[in-house]
Amino acid sequence: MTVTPVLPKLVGQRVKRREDPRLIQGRGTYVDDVKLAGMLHLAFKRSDVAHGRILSIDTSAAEALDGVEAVFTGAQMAEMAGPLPTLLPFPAPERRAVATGVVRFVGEPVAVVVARDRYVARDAVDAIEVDYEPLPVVVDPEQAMTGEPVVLHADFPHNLMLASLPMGTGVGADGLVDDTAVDQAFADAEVVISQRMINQRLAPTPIEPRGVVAHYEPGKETLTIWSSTQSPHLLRTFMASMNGMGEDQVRAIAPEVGGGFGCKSAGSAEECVTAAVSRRLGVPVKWVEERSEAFLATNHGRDLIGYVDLAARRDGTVLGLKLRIVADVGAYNMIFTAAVPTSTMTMASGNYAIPAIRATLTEVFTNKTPTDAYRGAGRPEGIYFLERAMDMLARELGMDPAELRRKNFIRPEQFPHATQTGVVYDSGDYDKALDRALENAGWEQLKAERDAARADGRLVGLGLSMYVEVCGVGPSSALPMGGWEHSQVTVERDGRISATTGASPHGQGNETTFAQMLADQFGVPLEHIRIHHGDTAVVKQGSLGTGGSRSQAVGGAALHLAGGRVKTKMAKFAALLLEAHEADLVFENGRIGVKGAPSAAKPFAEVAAYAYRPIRLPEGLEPGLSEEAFFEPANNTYPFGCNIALLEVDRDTGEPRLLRLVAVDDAGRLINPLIVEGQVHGGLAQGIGQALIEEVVYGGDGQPLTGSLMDYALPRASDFPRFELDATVTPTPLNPLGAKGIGEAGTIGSTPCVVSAAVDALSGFGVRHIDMLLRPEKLWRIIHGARD
Amino acid sequence: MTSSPVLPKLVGQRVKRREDPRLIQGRGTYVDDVKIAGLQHLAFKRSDIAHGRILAIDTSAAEALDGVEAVFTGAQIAELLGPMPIGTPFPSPEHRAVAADIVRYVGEPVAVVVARDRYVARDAADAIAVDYEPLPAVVDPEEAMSGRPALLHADFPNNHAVGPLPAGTGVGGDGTVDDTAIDQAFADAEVVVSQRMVNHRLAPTSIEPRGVVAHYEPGKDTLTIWSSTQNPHILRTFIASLTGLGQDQVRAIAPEVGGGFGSKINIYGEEYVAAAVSKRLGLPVKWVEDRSEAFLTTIHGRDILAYVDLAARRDGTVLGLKLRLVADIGAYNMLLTAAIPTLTMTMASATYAIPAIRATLTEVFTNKTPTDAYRGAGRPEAIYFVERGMDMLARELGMDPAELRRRNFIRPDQFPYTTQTGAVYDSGDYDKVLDRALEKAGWEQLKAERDAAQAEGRLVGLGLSMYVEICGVGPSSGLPTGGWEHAQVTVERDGRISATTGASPHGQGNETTFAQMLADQFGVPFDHVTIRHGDTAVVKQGIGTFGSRSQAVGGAALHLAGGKVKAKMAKFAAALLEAHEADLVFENGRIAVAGAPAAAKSFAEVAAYAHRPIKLPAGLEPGLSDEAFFEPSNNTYPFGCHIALLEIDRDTGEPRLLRMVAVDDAGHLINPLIVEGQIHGGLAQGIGQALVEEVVYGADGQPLTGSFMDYAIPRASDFPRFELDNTVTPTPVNPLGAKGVGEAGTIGSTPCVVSAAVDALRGLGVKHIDMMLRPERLWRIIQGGQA
Amino acid sequence: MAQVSITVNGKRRSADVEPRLLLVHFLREHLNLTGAHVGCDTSQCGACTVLLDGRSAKSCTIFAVQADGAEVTTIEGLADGDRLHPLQEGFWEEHGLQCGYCTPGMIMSAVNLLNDNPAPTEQDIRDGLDGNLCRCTGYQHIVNAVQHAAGRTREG
Amino acid sequence: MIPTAFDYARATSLDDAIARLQAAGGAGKLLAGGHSLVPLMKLRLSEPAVLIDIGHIPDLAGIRESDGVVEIGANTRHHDVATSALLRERCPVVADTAAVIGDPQVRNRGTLGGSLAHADPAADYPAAMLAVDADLHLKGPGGWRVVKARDFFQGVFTVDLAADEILAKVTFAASRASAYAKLHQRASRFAIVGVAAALETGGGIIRTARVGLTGAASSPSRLAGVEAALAGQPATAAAAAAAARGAGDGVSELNADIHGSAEYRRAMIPVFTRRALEAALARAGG
Repeated sequence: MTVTPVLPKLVGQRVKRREDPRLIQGRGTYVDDVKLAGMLHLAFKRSDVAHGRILSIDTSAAEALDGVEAVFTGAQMAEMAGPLPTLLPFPAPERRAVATGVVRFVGEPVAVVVARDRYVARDAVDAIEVDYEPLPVVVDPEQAMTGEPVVLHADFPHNLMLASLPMGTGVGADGLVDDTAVDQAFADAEVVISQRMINQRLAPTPIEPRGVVAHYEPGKETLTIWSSTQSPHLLRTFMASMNGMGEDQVRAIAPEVGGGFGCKSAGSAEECVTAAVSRRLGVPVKWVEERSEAFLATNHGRDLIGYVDLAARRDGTVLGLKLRIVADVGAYNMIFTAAVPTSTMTMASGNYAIPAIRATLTEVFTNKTPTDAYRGAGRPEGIYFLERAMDMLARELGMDPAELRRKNFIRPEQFPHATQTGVVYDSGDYDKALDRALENAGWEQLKAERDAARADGRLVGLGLSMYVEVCGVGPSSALPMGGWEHSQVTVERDGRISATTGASPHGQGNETTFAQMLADQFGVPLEHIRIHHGDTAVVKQGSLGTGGSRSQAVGGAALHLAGGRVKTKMAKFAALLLEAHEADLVFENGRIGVKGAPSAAKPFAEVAAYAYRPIRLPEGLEPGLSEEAFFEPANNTYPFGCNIALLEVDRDTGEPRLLRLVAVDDAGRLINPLIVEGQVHGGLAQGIGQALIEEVVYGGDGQPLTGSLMDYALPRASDFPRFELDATVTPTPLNPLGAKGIGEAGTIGSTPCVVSAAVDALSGFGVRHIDMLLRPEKLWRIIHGARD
Repeated sequence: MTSSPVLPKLVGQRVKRREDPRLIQGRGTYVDDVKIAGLQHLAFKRSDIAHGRILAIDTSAAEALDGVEAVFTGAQIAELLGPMPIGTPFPSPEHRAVAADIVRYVGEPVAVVVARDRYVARDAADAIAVDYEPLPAVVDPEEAMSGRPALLHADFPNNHAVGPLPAGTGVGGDGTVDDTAIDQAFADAEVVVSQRMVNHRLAPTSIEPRGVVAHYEPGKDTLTIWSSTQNPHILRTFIASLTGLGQDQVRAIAPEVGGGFGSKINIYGEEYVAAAVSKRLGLPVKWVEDRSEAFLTTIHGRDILAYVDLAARRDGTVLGLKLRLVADIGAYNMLLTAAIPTLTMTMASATYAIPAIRATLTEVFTNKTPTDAYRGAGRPEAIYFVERGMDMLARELGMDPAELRRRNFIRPDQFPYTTQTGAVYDSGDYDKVLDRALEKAGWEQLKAERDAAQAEGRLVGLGLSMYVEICGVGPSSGLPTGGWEHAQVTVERDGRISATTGASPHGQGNETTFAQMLADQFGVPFDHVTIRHGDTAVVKQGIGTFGSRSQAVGGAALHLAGGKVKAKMAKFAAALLEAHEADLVFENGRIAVAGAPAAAKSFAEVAAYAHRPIKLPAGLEPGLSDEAFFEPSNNTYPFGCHIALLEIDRDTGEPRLLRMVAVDDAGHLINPLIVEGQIHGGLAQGIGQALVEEVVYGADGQPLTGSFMDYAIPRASDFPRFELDNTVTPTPVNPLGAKGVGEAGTIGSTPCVVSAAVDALRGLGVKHIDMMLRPERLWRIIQGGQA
Repeated sequence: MAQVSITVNGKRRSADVEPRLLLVHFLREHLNLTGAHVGCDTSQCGACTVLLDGRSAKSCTIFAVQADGAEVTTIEGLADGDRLHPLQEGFWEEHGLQCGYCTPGMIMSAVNLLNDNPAPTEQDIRDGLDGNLCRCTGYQHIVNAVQHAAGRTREG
Repeated sequence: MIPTAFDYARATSLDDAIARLQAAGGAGKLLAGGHSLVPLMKLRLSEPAVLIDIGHIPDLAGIRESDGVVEIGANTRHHDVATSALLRERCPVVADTAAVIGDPQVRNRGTLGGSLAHADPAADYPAAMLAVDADLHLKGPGGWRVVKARDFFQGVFTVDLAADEILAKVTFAASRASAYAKLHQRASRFAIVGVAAALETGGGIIRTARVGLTGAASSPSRLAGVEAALAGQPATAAAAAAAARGAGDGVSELNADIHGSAEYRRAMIPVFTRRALEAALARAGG
């Protein structure tokens, strides 16, 4: 008699990724790997001025090239496609995918070429002549707010896309503002910290640039669009509405997606143009972004200025916070542009029970690439401003930065906790994360070591920051696409399981984590499960896709619900076959058995086969094993954590070097700790990158000075020490998994703690705050100035 | 205020097909239109002898050709693929996708070439040299039953594949046979008509030959297979199991399919080989059948000979029927091969209340292409044998053939009616279709005209036949794949409707008929509904299109799924309208409150709300999507009456069909235009069998009809304008009352055309003529008659 | 290899081809015009019918090199932009197709038929389609489709 | 479906074509419309190494009449023959024949010369050429040569045409009282039996008759017995029927296949002879 192997429970295990075999063999299909018979290639002619009026475009030389099928100027494109979509209720200037009259940033498309191959397409782009009348350029957002020297959009005086939107204590739902409580907090303060801080502009820079293949099929009147996107269902919705088609006529496919970090949402100019051109010509067309294009045309992130005022008592009790934010959104509103800085306001309370908060937000147009979501999307800025201020407060009060924070924590028994900015934190135990981080870092000893190093003349600094952020976004009322996620789970007739998820990943490993969940749920081997995603024809439903760290908390919950339904139905068939009661059935080890009667069991595949050919169909039951579920979360989740950095600045050169980075994150229950670690590592790298390496810089004429990887640095392996990770587990009550989400955490907590470490390292020079990016020269000047 | 247009109800309307715009512009994607980067092409080396042992295969010259990627012999393929499975419970000899040892029919593959393009592949196939030891071939099934001169499969003595298998009166579920009743019927008979009849072998001949593209992707460990198939989900199941993959790893796609007629139900060796070779090489491969290959390797249909004995009283009352069947199934069992002739037994009672029936079936292996389902699949043979028998009986009794039939009809009040062979007919009103057909044809006048023409020496004849057949197959207990069908219906966030159906069509127009149904069900414009099919990744569940089941089973599943979504949508609408669900009316693209026409929300508005429920009604999930598996409780049994008028050229024997009247009852019809198209096509094939089509083998097993040069299918100029009508007798076994109509035309037309020819030659003393009615055959009768 | 230059649907198309390349494969493989289908290998079925220098021809029975310098119209080139050809309209209106595989060739033959005989009788139509096989429709709706188009052509 | 590889050349003139044929040394095949050759090549029943395309040689197509002699260029397509007003009026048997060859697409591409040179025993044209007693004009390296149709057809796929010769045109005397009748093979549309008749009548009398037969036997032939029986008979249907009655008797090497046995073919010869004669007589008019 053969013994059935006992299958281990997989949820919580460090399971190797199922995505990897194809990727490590070069067998993944990214969008540029998609080849269709008869496919043409697009290239964009882009503005090389930051602001100007198009006087003429001569496309004749381009059109005369052998292999060029068509050239479309902005005016011609405007006949084929309407303005680009936005998703938000905020007013937005009209934006055309290809500029028709005025260009407003370097890189804005002015014409598009369709050619036999990408080489000819590029030749044709170069052959297009554009004559511009130059217009004045504005680059500094605070200057732009004066309306001088130029207004980008006539309907937006003073370049204000959003003018002084208030939030927090005393701000009514009707927009009425009552200053009493905030004023009182500051009146009561024994100490007030005030600082203007810059959270600089970044380029998301996934290693796979963006790309699109669009295939409109005349006669079928269907459009299939492959795009390197985080949101295929959103893309489908946009493409349908922009092309006057129904959603049923559009199929959007996110193939393998080589990173996104927020910049691969949907509805980009290039997606719209590629689709419209395919529709016009009736042939498939492809566009793949070059890296130099990406720096100009893919949305940027961050670029907020915060004026922070923190009121406290001398014992460290924080009484109030004022946060005035100026967001430089660049030349246009994109999909989520206007909303991203609002998250900075909503998260202004950080981990603290701050009794009075007033945040105000102004969003300003400048002649730059538009901004939109970049990993963290508003929350890193909020945490940065607050944590830097807390650090300054600690320094001001001479308190241990950890102790100052602990003093102000929202306590575990206060959850669910509604902050002054109107969000309701689900659960938290901030002391626990802080304690674990201090312990892992060896905080007291570290402080001693730092002091010893300082005594040796070394510029060593220690930084700590707490964070709490928004994950698992969020109920339908909060998201224009709806806040649910969808899943369909099918037990196939051979007993294997196929499931779809609307959470279309781009590196997050959902194929693995979701399979782990189903394997446990059904008691079958991981290898018998396949997760489908990223194709709207295959995955019938999806809302936002992957964004806001919602894959697990919302997508995973939907999967769990759908799986439960199929399991219930399968149990009915099994009960019939086993002549047992459903409630007595056990799904384990690839069999369905009867509790207490181990020999009475049917192989999983046998029950599945029966369900698809029910010789006798149980009353009221349909054949087959397939169910779907939409999971609507009641609220967002609010994971949190604590990061600690040890950093040394080279006294001679100003070069900062990160020596240690300790991160303790609490994302609730974890499905696959290996993958969670990967997410945290990647986030840390990007968060540290912002502090130490990355910055988008424009010249006063609006010309980008960081237009390639020659000038915009990304972190390299040699930039980092080994990250020291740990986790605490505070489940969320909002979904059946207790999982909160982890995709952005690392990006949020690390930046302020690295900057605080640098400030700490240079504290001997009397410095209280240093704006990012911490270029060596900037630090060298501080050191040098101190010497003067 | 704009008034919204009132949408017409579409079910029952002659709606133009949604499928056509792409097809009339050459924009359909058939399997040979599928192009994948790096695609390689397969060609098969096939046996050119009917029976032989492979002594040696030399592939060296083929392998040496520039552009040849690989060559696999049968032995090498056997390492990649196990024997081909069948879908019936009958014992079956081992059948390899590529023969490794013995070839048993002309066209059986012996090697496969993989090359850069189809030109090189063909060159390479020709460059393979095969040395055979010839074995004796057996072609005549009755000779084969002696086990001589050849035994095809060692484990099947006397070349018996099945049987003799008895069915009917006195045959117990345990196989015991009691002859009392049937013997008594014949003992009581005042007249017995006995005739050996041949229902000859046909080639299904869809205009698109078969084809397959297989793409195994290493690293992903997934196989995508495009095939010109009637049932992608069944294809997926079989391909997965034979290639050792899970169903979740295999995606089967039926792109545009250029006809099937049953021949594309099967999972063929070429499909398995394409999958296995792609998996072995890690490259996409394509194979597209040449027409000459199709005549050899796509399944054939029919090929049943019958010994018919019909016992009756002189007043025309039929007392009993004996039907001994010998089915020549060719060299191997394919997917449903063994089951097809059993349907001939099942339907032996036809439209008549025959009190005693004994059918016996023997299936025989011969050195020919295997048979399997061809349009009608067993039922045309049954109806042919019985109706020809009835025609002979009428002639014997001197009765009007219509009256003889009417006398024996199962009466409307007898339904559901269980025949002696165990079928349970759901509903029927046979008098009604007969009356309608007689009226439409002008039966009495037609008889007079025939008599007048014959008096002038013209060989004009009149034929009539009734039929009843099996559609909407069938409960899961009756089908190895399960007998349900599946649909998933989604109201998109823009208020348009997407639905999937497992009924993967190949010309049946499901995209149109199903959209009509949903448009009516939801009260939305036809243009707002899209039906998807044919891709197992998109359509999660399905069985497929065969046995005229699309509407009766697939349509019913769609209707159920639509109903579920509608009920959910009503909940959202009720919340928005602050009304009770039961009071809501879905019509004209709006959801309104009954009796308060001003209180309404647009369909799109409710859909948008369901996808972004600011306030989610308690207990409800967002979204509008649901699925249904419909399991029918029984088959449906549509029926009809066909009448043919035919003239034979006295000089040449050439028959010419002058009129063809068909009255069919398929229950409720969704789209009469499409139903007509189905009947026209069926008639053409049924008439084709009688007059034009026949697969012929030489005694050495060499096919003599190996191309369109020798196998004719009907042309436009072969037919008069068909005269159609219908009656409507709904079925109670599904919520639509629809029975199915895909095969009807093929079933009733053949016997009535043959009976017309016999009638035309009645002056020459002819009682029966075996098909096909070649001019020479008729000429010989005329010569003999004159002699 | 041989250089061919063929004007297809109004556009000049050049390629290097094997002399044995059939015109139907040139259209389908080289130009990605897959409307012309292959339904037999003995020149009976007519699914591959195109117009060659204005007359219907079976593109499976012509080498691409033979058509060098010629003008070819395929089913893809029949509609005038978004406006369907009257025969395409006719086939749609009258349900002149089921599986659609024979349809492009059938329509191209019917174009030739109506060019030669704008007012055909039913028998003219049936005889004029002798070079095209359909297995689905029984031809009756195809006859209706051609009649429909003939009516429209006469009105126009 | 896939022919074997070959070299292809387009001939610019008859002499160019002949030179290329010579250069090919017997491995060359001429290609005109291709509707006899290409189907065989696709089945690999013909595998020429060199194809010489004569389809674009100027002046090789066309129908004209001078002095009662009709000339048809070898490249003339069946459709043009079938619809030629000249032929329909002056020599309808040839137009009749062309009109029932294959199907419309075949008639749009197939050529007279190609069909005759290929000499399929079931082809239609040979019967007509026999009936009009055509002269076949062949050009070779040594110049022109004229062969009578009755001498040209020598057997199955065999004609009096050297490997380096080209059939360039046919000429014949117009015959108004002429017709073709055919029993179609239903699959291929070739002739099971095809009979072409050309009569010279006058004063109610059939002066001479020529009757060509195709399809029935291994090669086309004249029905000499019928011709003899008709000569001098009254131009009536009865006479035609009487003459046709034994038409099949002397025919040898009858074909037989599933579409018709030798016996049936033999029996069909008088049927279609009678039909062709009756139709021809109906055209005799005055």
